[in-house]
Amino acid sequence: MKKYETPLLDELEKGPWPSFVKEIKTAATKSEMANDELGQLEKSYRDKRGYWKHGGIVGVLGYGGGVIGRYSSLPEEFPGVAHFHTVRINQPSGMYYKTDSLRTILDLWDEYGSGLTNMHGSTGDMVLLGCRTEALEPLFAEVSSRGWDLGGSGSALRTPACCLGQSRCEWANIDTMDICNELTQTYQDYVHRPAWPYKFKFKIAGCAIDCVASIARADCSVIGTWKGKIAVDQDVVKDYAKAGMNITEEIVNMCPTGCMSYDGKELKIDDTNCSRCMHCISKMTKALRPTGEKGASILIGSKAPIVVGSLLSWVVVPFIKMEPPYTEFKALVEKMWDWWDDNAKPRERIGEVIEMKGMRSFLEAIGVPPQPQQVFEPRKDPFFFWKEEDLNGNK
Amino acid sequence: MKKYETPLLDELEKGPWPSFVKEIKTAATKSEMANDELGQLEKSYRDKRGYWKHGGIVGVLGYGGGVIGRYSSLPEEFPGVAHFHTVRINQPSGMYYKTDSLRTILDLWDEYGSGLTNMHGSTGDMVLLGCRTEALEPLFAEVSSRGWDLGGSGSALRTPACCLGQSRCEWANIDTMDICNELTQTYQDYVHRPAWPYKFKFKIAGCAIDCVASIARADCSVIGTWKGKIAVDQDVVKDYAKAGMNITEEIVNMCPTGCMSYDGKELKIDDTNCSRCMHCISKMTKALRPTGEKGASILIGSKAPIVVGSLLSWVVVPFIKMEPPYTEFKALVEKMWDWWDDNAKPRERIGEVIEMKGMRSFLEAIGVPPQPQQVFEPRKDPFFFWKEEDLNGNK
Amino acid sequence: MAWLTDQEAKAKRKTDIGPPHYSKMLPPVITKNYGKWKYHEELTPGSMVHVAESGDKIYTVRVASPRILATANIRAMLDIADKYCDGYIRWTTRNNVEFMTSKEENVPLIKKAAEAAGYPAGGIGAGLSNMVHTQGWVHCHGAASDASGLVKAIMDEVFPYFNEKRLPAKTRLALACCVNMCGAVHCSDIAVVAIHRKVPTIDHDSVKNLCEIPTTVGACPTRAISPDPAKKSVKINADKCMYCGNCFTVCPPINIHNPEQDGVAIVVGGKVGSLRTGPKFSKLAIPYIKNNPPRWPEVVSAVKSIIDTYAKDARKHERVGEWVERIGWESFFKKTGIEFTYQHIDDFTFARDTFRTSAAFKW
Amino acid sequence: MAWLTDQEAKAKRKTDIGPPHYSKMLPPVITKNYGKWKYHEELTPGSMVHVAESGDKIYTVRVASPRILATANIRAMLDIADKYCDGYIRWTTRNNVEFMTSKEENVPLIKKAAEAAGYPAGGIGAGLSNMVHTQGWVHCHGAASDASGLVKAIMDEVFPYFNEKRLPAKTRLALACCVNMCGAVHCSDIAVVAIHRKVPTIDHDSVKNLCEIPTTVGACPTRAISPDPAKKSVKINADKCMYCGNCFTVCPPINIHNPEQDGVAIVVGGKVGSLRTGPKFSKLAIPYIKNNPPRWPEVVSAVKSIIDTYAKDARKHERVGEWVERIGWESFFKKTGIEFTYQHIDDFTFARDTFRTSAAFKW
Ligand code: SRM
Ligand code: SRM
Ligand code: SRM
Ligand code: SRM
Ligand code: SF4
Ligand code: SF4
Ligand code: SF4
Ligand code: SF4
Ligand code: SF4
Ligand code: SF4
Ligand code: SF4
Ligand code: SF4
Repeated sequence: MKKYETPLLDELEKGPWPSFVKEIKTAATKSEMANDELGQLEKSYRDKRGYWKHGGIVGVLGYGGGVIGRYSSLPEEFPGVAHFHTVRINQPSGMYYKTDSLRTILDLWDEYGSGLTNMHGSTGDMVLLGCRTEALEPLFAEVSSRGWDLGGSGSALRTPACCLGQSRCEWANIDTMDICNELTQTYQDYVHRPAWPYKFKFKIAGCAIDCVASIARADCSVIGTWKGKIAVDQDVVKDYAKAGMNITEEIVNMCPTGCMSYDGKELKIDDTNCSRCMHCISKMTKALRPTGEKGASILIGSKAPIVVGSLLSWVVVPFIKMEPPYTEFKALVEKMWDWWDDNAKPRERIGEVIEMKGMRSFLEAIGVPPQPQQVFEPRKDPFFFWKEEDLNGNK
Repeated sequence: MKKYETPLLDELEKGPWPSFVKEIKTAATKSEMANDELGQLEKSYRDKRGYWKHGGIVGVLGYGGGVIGRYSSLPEEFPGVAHFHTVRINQPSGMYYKTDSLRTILDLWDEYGSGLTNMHGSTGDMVLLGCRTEALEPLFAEVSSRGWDLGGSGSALRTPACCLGQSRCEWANIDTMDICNELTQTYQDYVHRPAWPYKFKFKIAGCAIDCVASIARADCSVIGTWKGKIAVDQDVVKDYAKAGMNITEEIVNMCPTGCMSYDGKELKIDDTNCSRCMHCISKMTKALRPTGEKGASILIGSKAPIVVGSLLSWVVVPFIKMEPPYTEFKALVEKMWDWWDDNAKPRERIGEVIEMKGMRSFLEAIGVPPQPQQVFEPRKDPFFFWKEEDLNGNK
Repeated sequence: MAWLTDQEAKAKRKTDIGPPHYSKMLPPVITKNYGKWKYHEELTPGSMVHVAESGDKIYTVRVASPRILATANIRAMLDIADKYCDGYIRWTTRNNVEFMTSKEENVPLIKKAAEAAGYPAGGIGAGLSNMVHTQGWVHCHGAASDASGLVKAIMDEVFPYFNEKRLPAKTRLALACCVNMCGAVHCSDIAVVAIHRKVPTIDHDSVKNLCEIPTTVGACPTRAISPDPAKKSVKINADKCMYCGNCFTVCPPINIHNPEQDGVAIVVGGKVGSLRTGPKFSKLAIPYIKNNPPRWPEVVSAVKSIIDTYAKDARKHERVGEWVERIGWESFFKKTGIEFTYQHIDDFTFARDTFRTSAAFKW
Repeated sequence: MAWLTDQEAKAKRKTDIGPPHYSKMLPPVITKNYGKWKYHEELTPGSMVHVAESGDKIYTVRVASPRILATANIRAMLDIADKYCDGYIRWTTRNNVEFMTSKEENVPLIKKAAEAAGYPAGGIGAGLSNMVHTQGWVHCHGAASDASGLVKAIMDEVFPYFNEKRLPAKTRLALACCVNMCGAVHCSDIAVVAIHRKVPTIDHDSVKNLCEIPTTVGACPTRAISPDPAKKSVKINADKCMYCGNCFTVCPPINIHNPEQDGVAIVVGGKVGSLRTGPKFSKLAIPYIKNNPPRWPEVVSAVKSIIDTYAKDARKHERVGEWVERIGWESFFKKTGIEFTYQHIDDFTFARDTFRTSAAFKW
C-alpha cells in the first residue's frame, strides 16, 4: 500500500541501528494513518520543519488527561494525520510484560489507531501514537475493561516510574516497583484529574546509581539507601585482584571521600566517612555489600530547563523508612502538595516554588528540620533572615 | 589627663596581643579628641551600640574624596569627637617607609588631629583617625606640600594597592609596586574627583598566591603569571626529601591537576597540564621556578556582598604583558570604564553590571574575544541568544 | 474486531483502576528470588547474568529498539519471548528490550532471533546504550529538528560502541527536539538539543481571528509577549524571547519554524548517578549545527569525534563529565578542536557561578 | 607648630601629586636586588630570610599590631627601625609591621625591642597572622559590634598560633563590623561578621524634619523602603530588609541599633589564593552570637574551638576550606558540634547551587 515516495526517509533504513522508518512503513502496510504520517514526515525532511498544530483539549469522559491532542497543519494533504492524538497507557511498574497481556493492547491499537507506538514515553507510559478523536472513548473502554488505565498528562500527577529494583538487581535498598505501583494506585484521582498548578512527577530508584534518572526528572525523587557498614568479603577482593583489577586505581583512588584503603591484601572502608556513592559496590559487586537499616532519601524539585534553567532534585529528607503501605511517606508527600498548591503560581513546579519562597518555608510546612545533609554548603552571604521566634534563642 | 573611667575597656588592656585601648590611651595623654573617643567607646561598650552619625560631605577644595566625614551622635557629652573625620593618605606602593618620611606625617597629625591612625585601612591607605572639619584644609596643605596626597573615597577610583612583589618576593611575575604606582599617578584625577557610578578598585598581586587578596576585593585584579615550564632542580628536590618532606603526599597528591609525578628520585611536571596554581612552587621554593614569558591575568569584578552577594573577580584577559608604561593595559582599563559608565545604574559596581548586561556585551566593548579560560564551565541551559551577525556563520 | 458503539463503550469502561499489578508480569524466577539477588556478571555487551542467593540465575539479553515500534514488530518480539523466555519480556528505562531466561543455552538463540527481526543485542556495561529521545517531526508541534532520524543517523555511526567496543564507562546519549527537553537530556554524557534561533514572526492580520490574546500572552514562559492593541495583535520583546515556540502552539499565525536557522546544539558532560561525583548537568559544547536531513552528517561526526576523544583520553570508570572536569574545560576545547564562542559564556540567571574566579587555569 | 592660616594653606597646597614614589622608601639591599630574589626560608614564626641571586640576604622580623596605632607608638617603632634597619620599615597587607635588616645578628635584637614596645613577633608561615578588621564602634556609624575589641579578645586567646604553635596551613582570621564587609572578610578561613537582626524602627514624627524622603528611599540597597505619604515618612518592607543600616545613615530617626539583638555571625572556609583549590567564599558556621563586651567570651571560644578542630583534623597544607570540603560540611557540623539551623540554608538569589543535588552524603 505504498502511498508516497520517501527518498529522504529511505536513507534512514540503511545502517545497523534499527530503523524507525521501517517501523512506520510496517505500520503503513495496514494503516492509512501511518501511511500519511510517513508522507508528512518526508515533507518535513524536505522542508526542514514540522507540520503539526497544537492539541486543544481532547480526552475521555471524566478524565482531564492521558491523551495528547495533535492535528496536522496540512490536513488536506495528509488526511490520515488530520487527527493524530497520542494515548498514554500507564505501564506496569518495572515495564515487565506477560506477552499475552501486551498482545491485548496491540490488538486494540491496530483496531483503533495507527499501529504505531512508543515503548515507552520518556515519563514511562506506553505511548500509542496517532488516533482520531472519535476513537478515544471506545479505545479507552476496551483498554480499561481489560485492566489497563491511562497515564497522566497536563497539570496532574504524572505516571510514576521506577527502576526495576529488587526484581533483578542486587543493590535495591527499597522495593521500587511496589512503591511505584502503590503511589500510582493511591493517587489515581490526581493522575486523571489535573487539579494542580502544574505537573508533578515521582520516580523511584533503588540506590544512588539511579537507573531511572529520578534525580534529573522527578519533582519527587525517591532514592534507596542504607545506614550501616559495607560488608567486605576479603576473599572475593583477592579474586578481583587476581582477575586483574587494579584495586588502588579503580576503587580506592576513585572513592570520592577517600575513605577506602588497600594494602595489596585487605580492602578497608572507614564507613563513617563513606557517602554511599555506590562506586566501589558497583565495581566489585561480589565482594561488597551494604548492610544495616534500609530506606530512602527523598529529593525534591528536578525538572527541565524552562523557565529558570534545569533543576536537579534537592535532598529534603536524608533518610526515611519505606515499608508498605508507606504511610509516613505518603503523609509527607501530601503535605508537600498542600504547600505547593497554596504557594505556586500557575505553571510553577514545586522546585521553582521552593526556590521562590525559600527552603525554610517548605521545610516548616512539611515538618522536616534543617539538616546539613540538605545542602552542599551553608550560605555565603550574611543576609539571612530572622523570625520573631528565632530571636530569643541562638537560632 | 585621664578624663573617663573605662572599666570595660580596661579589660582589653590585658593579654598578649597589642592593645588598641593602650593606643587610644597613649594618644589621649596628648589629645582631647582621643580622650573623648575613649569615653564614647566605653559608653558603646556599656550600651552595646555605636554612637556615630553619618558623614555628610566634608573634604578639601577641588577634591571630592579622601576624607570620610564622621560626627558623634552625643556631641554634648563627648565634644572632642563632635567632629571625628578620617583622612585617607595614599600610601606609597608596597607600604615601605623611610622613617623620616613617616615622621613628617606623624608630626602633622599630632598637630591637626587626634594622634590616632590606622596603619593601614583595608583598601591600603594610611588612615588618620579623627579630626575636625576646620583642620582639613591646613592639614592637606601641610601634607601635600611635603609630597603626600590623599587617597580615594566615594564613587571614585580607590587607592590602588599591591603585594610587595619583586621588592622582596622570589615569585613576582610582574613589578606590582611599579604598576600600582603608575596607575595611581596616571589616574590621579579619577582618584580625587568621584565621577563614576560607584567605586572602582585596583589590586595587583605578583602571582596566584595573591598576598593582597586582589581576587576578593578589587574591581580589577591584576595577577602575575607566566607562560612556560616550571624548571626543576632535581638536586634540591633530593635535599627536600632528605630534610623530611613527604614529596608524594605534600606536593604530588596536592597538585590540583595531577600533572606531577615522583618516583622517589625525580620530580616530573607535565607543564601543559599545569594550571600554575603555585602550590608546589611555594612549598619547594628552592627547587622549582617558573620560566618563560611573564605577564598577568586580568580578573574583573570582585566586591563585598551588598546587594547581590559577594563576588570574586572573573578572568577576562587570561594573559597580557605588563611592561612600563603599561599602555595596552591602560587602554583596556579605559575601555572598561567607558562601558561601565555607559551601562551602570548609580551604585552599581562593574561586576554587577557585567552580570546584568552579560559578559558578551562587556567583552565586545573592550575588544576581548571569548575564551574557555574565562569560565569554569560553559553554560548549562539551552537559552542562548543569537545576534544577527552570528546567524550566518556557525557562531 | 469492530469499534465499540458509544453505549457499549459506556457500559464497558472502568476508571481509576491504574495499571495491572506488576506481579502478574514477572517471570517465575524473578518472583521467587525477588529482593534476593546476590550479584551479576556482564557476559557480552548484549548479555548478562544475575545470580540469586538461592543460586538461581537469570540471563538477560538486551536488544536495541528505535522506540517507535509498529505493533507487528512488537508481536515478533513477543514471539521470541514466548519461545525462549516463558512468555515474559521487559523494556528498560532507556527503551531497550530485555529478554530474560534461566537457560544459558537460550542466550545465543535469543540474540540470533532478535537480530533476525532487526533488533541487535548490545547496550550493557561500559559502552553506549540506546539514545533517549523525544518526538520530533514525527509528532510534536514545537520540534526544531527531528528526533528519530538524528538518533538513527548517530547510532548507526557509533554502533560499534553499542554492541562490541567498550568505552571508559557507560556513556549516555540523548536527544530533545526542543528546549522543553522531554527526557533527561540535560544530564546526559552527550546530548543533542534542537533549537530555534530566531524570534517568531507574527502574521498580525490573522491574529485577531485565530488567537485569544490573553492565552497567547500567557503562553510565553519568559513574559516576552504583550498585547499590541493598535494592531489588535501581540508583540514580542526580542530581548526576552528564547525561541521556545510556546506562543506558536497557542496561536498559529505566530511562526517559530525557520528551516534555514533551526538546528541543534550539542551539550556534554552530564550524568545522573551519584557514583564518584554527583549528578551533573550537561554543558554547552557546540552551540549550533544546522539541520541537514536525512542524515545530519555534521552532527553525527561531531558526536562521534567527542566520543572518540573521550575514549582515547579518559581513565577507566570515568564518565564524560568526570573526564572533562579532571582535564578542565579549557583542555576539552583544545583536545576536541571545538571553537569557543560567546554562546558558551552563560548569560542566564546563574552565569555568576560559571565565571572563572581563580588565577589557576590551563593555557 | 601652629595651624596654617587659610591663606598659607592655599599657597602651600599641591594637588594630584599622588603618593611619594616607592623607590624612595626602599632599603638599599632591596633596591639592589629588586626582582632578583631567589628563595626564602622561615626561621621562626616571627622571622624569615630572603636570599637574592647575588647572595645578598634580607632578614625580616614581623610583629603584631592592633592597627589602631598612636603616633607616639609608631615613633617608637621608627626608632627601632632607625637603630637596626637603616631607617626603613614596612607594613604588610594584613597590618603587621616588618623590620628588615641584612644583619642576622639584629634579628633577636629587633624582636626584643619590639616586644618591649608591646608588639610581639609572629605571623609568618603556617599559623595565624594578624586579624584583618574594620572600624567598629571606634568610628563607624553602622557597626553592629565593635571591631578592635573582638579582635583583641580573640587574638589574646589564640595568640600561641601567632607566635609559636603551628597549624596545618596559613590561617586567616578577619572581622567586619557590618555586612558592608570592608576587608576581605568574605574569603577568610574564619571570619566574624557583625549583624543586626531586626528591621529598623522609625520615629515617624522626626522624619519630616530630619530626612529627605527620596534620599532615604534611595539609600536602601534592596529597595525595601518606600514613601509613606500619609505619615509624611517612609515605610520599610520587612520581607526585603536585610538589616544593613544604610537607611539609618541618611536618616537619623531610623534606628538600626538594637543592643539586645545585635551581635555577630561566624563564617568559615574562605581563601583568596589559587593554590591547590581556587579562591573560596567563607560559608556560614554560626549565625548568631550576642554581643557580650568587653571580651565576647562566647565568640572567642567558638573561634578557638573551630581552630582547634581544624588543627587536629586537617592534613598538612590544607586550608580550613579545603579541610571542610574534603570531609564535607555535614562532617564539619558533626565534628565541631555546631547546630545547623534554618539560617544556614541559603535563601538568597543563589540558593540553588547550594542545595544538595546528590544522593551521596554522610550521615
Ligand atoms: C511524549 C513525551 C516525549 C517522548 O517522546 O517520550 C513528551 C511530550 C511532550 N511534552 Fe514532555 N514529554 C515527555 C516526557 C517529558 C519529560 C521526561 C520525564 O517525564 O521523565 C520531561 C522532563 C522532565 C520534567 O518534567 O521537567 C518533559 C518536559 C516537558 C516540558 C517542560 C516542563 C518544565 O517544567 O520545564 C513541557 C512543556 C510544558 O509542560 O508545557 C513538556 C511538554 C510536552 C508536550 C505536551 C508539548 C506541549 O508543549 O504541549 C509534548 C507532546 C508531544 C507529542 O505531541 O507527543 N514536556 N516531558 C514524554 C511523555 C511520555 C510519557 O508519558 O511517558
Ligand atoms: C576605612 C575602611 C575600613 C577599615 O577599617 O579599614 C572602610 C570604611 C568604610 N567603608 Fe568600606 N572601608 C574600607 C575598605 C573596604 C573594603 C576593602 C578593600 O577596599 O580592599 C571593602 C570590600 C571591597 C569592596 O570594595 O567591595 C569595602 C566595602 C564597603 C562597602 C560595600 C561596597 C559594595 O559594593 O558592596 C561600603 C558601602 C558603601 O559603599 O556604601 C563601604 C562603606 C564604607 C564606609 C564609608 C561606610 C559608609 O557607609 O559610609 C566606611 C567608613 C568607616 C569610617 O567611618 O571610617 N565599604 N570597604 C576601609 C578603607 C580604608 C582605606 O582607604 O584604606
Ligand atoms: C608580606 C605579605 C605581602 C605584602 O605585600 O605585605 C606576604 C608575604 C609572603 N607570602 Fe603571603 N603575604 C602576605 C599576605 C598574604 C595573603 C593576603 C591576606 O592574607 O589577606 C595571602 C592570601 C591568603 C588566602 O589565600 O586566603 C597570602 C598567602 C600566601 C600563601 C598561600 C597560603 C596557602 O597555603 O593557601 C603563601 C605560600 C605559602 O605559605 O607556602 C604565601 C607566601 C608568602 C611569602 C613566602 C612570599 C615570599 O616568597 O616572600 C611571603 C612571606 C610568607 C609569610 O608571611 O609566611 N602567602 N599571603 C603579606 C603578609 C601579611 C601578613 O602580615 O601576614
Ligand atoms: C535495566 C536498567 C534499569 C531498568 O529499570 O530498566 C539498568 C540496569 C542496570 N544498571 Fe543501570 N540500568 C538502567 C539505566 C541506567 C541509568 C538511567 C539512564 O541511563 O537514563 C543510569 C544513570 C546514568 C547516568 O548516571 O547518567 C544507569 C547507571 C548505571 C551505573 C553507573 C554508571 C556510572 O559509572 O556512572 C551502573 C553501575 C556500573 O555500570 O558499574 C549501573 C548498573 C546497572 C546494573 C548492573 C544493576 C544490576 O546490578 O542489575 C544493571 C545492568 C547494567 C547494564 O545495563 O550495564 N547502571 N543505569 C536500565 C537500562 C537502560 C538501558 O537500556 O541501557
Ligand atoms: S538504581 Fe540501583 S537498585 Fe535500581 S536498577 Fe539501578 S543499580 Fe539497581
Ligand atoms: S560507596 Fe563510594 S564513598 Fe563509600 S566507600 Fe564506596 S566508593 Fe567510597
Ligand atoms: S602575591 Fe606572589 S608575588 Fe606577591 S608577595 Fe605573594 S607570593 Fe610574592
Ligand atoms: S603549579 Fe600547581 S598545577 Fe602546576 S605543577 Fe605545581 S601544584 Fe601542579
Ligand atoms: S522536546 Fe519539545 S518538541 Fe520534543 S517532544 Fe518534547 S515538547 Fe515536543
Ligand atoms: S518563542 Fe517562546 S519565549 Fe519567544 S515569544 Fe514565543 S513563547 Fe515567548
Ligand atoms: S564593615 Fe560596616 S560598620 Fe564596619 S567599617 Fe565597614 S561600613 Fe563601617
Ligand atoms: S536596614 Fe538596609 S535593607 Fe533594611 S531598610 Fe534600611 S537600608 Fe534597607
